[in-house]
Amino acid sequence: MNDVIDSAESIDLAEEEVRHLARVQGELWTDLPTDLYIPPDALEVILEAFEGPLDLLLWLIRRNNLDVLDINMTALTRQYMEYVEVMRRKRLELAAEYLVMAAMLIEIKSRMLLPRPERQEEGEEHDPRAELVRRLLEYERIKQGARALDDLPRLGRDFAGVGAHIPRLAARRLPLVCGEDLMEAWRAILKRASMNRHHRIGRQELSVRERMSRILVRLRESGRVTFADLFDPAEGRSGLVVTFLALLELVRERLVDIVQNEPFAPIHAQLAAAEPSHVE
Amino acid sequence: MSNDFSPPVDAGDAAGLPDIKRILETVLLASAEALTLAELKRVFEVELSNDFLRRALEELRADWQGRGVELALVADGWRFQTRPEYQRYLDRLNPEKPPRYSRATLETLAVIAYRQPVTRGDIEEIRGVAVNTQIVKTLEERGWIEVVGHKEVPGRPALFGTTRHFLSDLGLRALSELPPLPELARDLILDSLEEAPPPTE
Amino acid sequence: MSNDFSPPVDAGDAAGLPDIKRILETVLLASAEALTLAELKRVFEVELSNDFLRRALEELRADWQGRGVELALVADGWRFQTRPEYQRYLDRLNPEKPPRYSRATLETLAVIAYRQPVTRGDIEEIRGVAVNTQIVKTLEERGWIEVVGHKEVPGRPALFGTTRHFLSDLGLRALSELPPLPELARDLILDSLEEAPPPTE
Repeated sequence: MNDVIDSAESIDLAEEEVRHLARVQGELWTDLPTDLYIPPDALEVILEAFEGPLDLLLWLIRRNNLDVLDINMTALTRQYMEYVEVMRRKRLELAAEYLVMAAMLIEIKSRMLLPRPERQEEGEEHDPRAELVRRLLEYERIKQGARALDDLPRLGRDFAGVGAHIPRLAARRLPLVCGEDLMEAWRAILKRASMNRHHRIGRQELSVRERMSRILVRLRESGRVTFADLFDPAEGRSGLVVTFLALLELVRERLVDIVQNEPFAPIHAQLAAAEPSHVE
Repeated sequence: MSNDFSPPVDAGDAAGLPDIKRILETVLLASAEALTLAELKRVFEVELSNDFLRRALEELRADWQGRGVELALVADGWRFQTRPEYQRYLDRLNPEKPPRYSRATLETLAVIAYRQPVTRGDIEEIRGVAVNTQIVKTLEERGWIEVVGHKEVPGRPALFGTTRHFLSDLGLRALSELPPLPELARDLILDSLEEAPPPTE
Repeated sequence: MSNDFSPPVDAGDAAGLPDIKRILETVLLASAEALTLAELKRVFEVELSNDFLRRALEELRADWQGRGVELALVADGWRFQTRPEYQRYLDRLNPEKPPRYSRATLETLAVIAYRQPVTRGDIEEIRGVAVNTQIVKTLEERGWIEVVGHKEVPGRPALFGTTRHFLSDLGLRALSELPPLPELARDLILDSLEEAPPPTE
């Protein structure tokens, strides 16, 4: 039995396969010989054309124009046994299923020869062939079902899926950060830092430090700015205080100079000049 | 209401049907897998109703009529796929042949598809031969069959069924869309073999 | 070119420009990789000139103007790709875990945020380790920090501060909206007790 995927094998009718394969063997058959003589070389090929005893039986029935519903058991059994005999002679590893089927056929045949016992189950007339016929018909239906499935358009064989490319660049995603991440990072730094250093950063101080950055940017862009211009009354009192504290801190850290050229002249803020002592 | 889509609540993201269709088109064209309605809903910031979305998809499907690519609804959801008539062009581009399945594989698949859930023993009974392990593995790897349970008999054998993916790969939405099995001389069998009627769907 | 493609013509494989465009569209949409002109030529039974093919591709590109997917000529050849504006919809469909910044990056950012304006030297002193140039560059490229001035000491080191963009990215109106930090001493006690309740202040 050829059970693995075989690209050369097709779902075609067994007969066609036999004929085709037999031609490959160099013999020009249009049908199997009625005397059931099988050239030894072709036997293996023929065996592989059948999927098992049911398949072989169906083929024999069709070939002999037997009525599947009124099988001539004598003819069928004789032919089947001849096949099995040849198979047994030539191929020792003949699948056990063929022998099981042989036994079944002989049993059916002998039961048909015997006079029927008076009391059958529930008085129904029982045809010993019934179970065989049921199995043959069920198998035939599945065979046709298999062919129908194979005929359906199949993804990868008869049609394809689509897949527009998703550009890598567009797919690049940036990490997300939230305030808690920063707090955690800061805590980690503090934990590593010396125990006796206390960093306490409150909301007030944060606004001051942020304002320090903004003032530096402004001074860099505009150069010298009048002190008053740094304050935006629209911000309200707390905003003004924050700006004032930021300026004080910037001066303390020597980042910004506050200059007044003469008394009562306008006060200006500007980026700190390099310390003369450091400019050699 | 035929065609009067009201604009979705608070545009924000998508101002109207044309935008929504274009977004659906983009997402579906970029997705290798079929997308369910629930997944497509997730794409939009605003909550769209299933009805509205379905209508937009149907319109989009109509927009693509007559192209080499079609919008299809399969078991796994909505997806764009090429039409079979264009396969020959794709084949020329990629001459590698997809695997063909042996009769044994296809018959095993057919038993599982049409008679599910079935055990290995059921498959062997119907086909009259032992089930090759490799075949089951092949079908599982393709994602077409899966173990759907265990039969409560000694040994608790696995029960196999087909997957949604199997239906989608065949362009189907449900098992009921499988080609029907032929009724082989059904009447005759019923008449003459009363104790063994053929299984009916 | 709207949508009026004529039906596919079998004869000669490709009867005219509309057919060829439709075939190109189908093949390109179905292909995971960009396709070169040579590969696209292989799709057609008849020999098409490079010029003709290029013209068809340019027309196809124009047809796709204004959609969420565009036909692009990249180094490897031609391919359909999504436009960046549609990335957010794709992202929502496929929510990946966003990448995270390293601890060193976050700490550097924290020092700049809480202690601005600071020099690199300040950051190193506070963190107790050297500042990686790449970290500063990353934060600058992100537009979160900027040089707000220079400290007038030898070497005139740059002073870093956070930007308005940083605030808006974090959803803050002002830096003072950052979570307030509890006192160090209290932190250490809490940490040693292994309780670490959220700091309240």
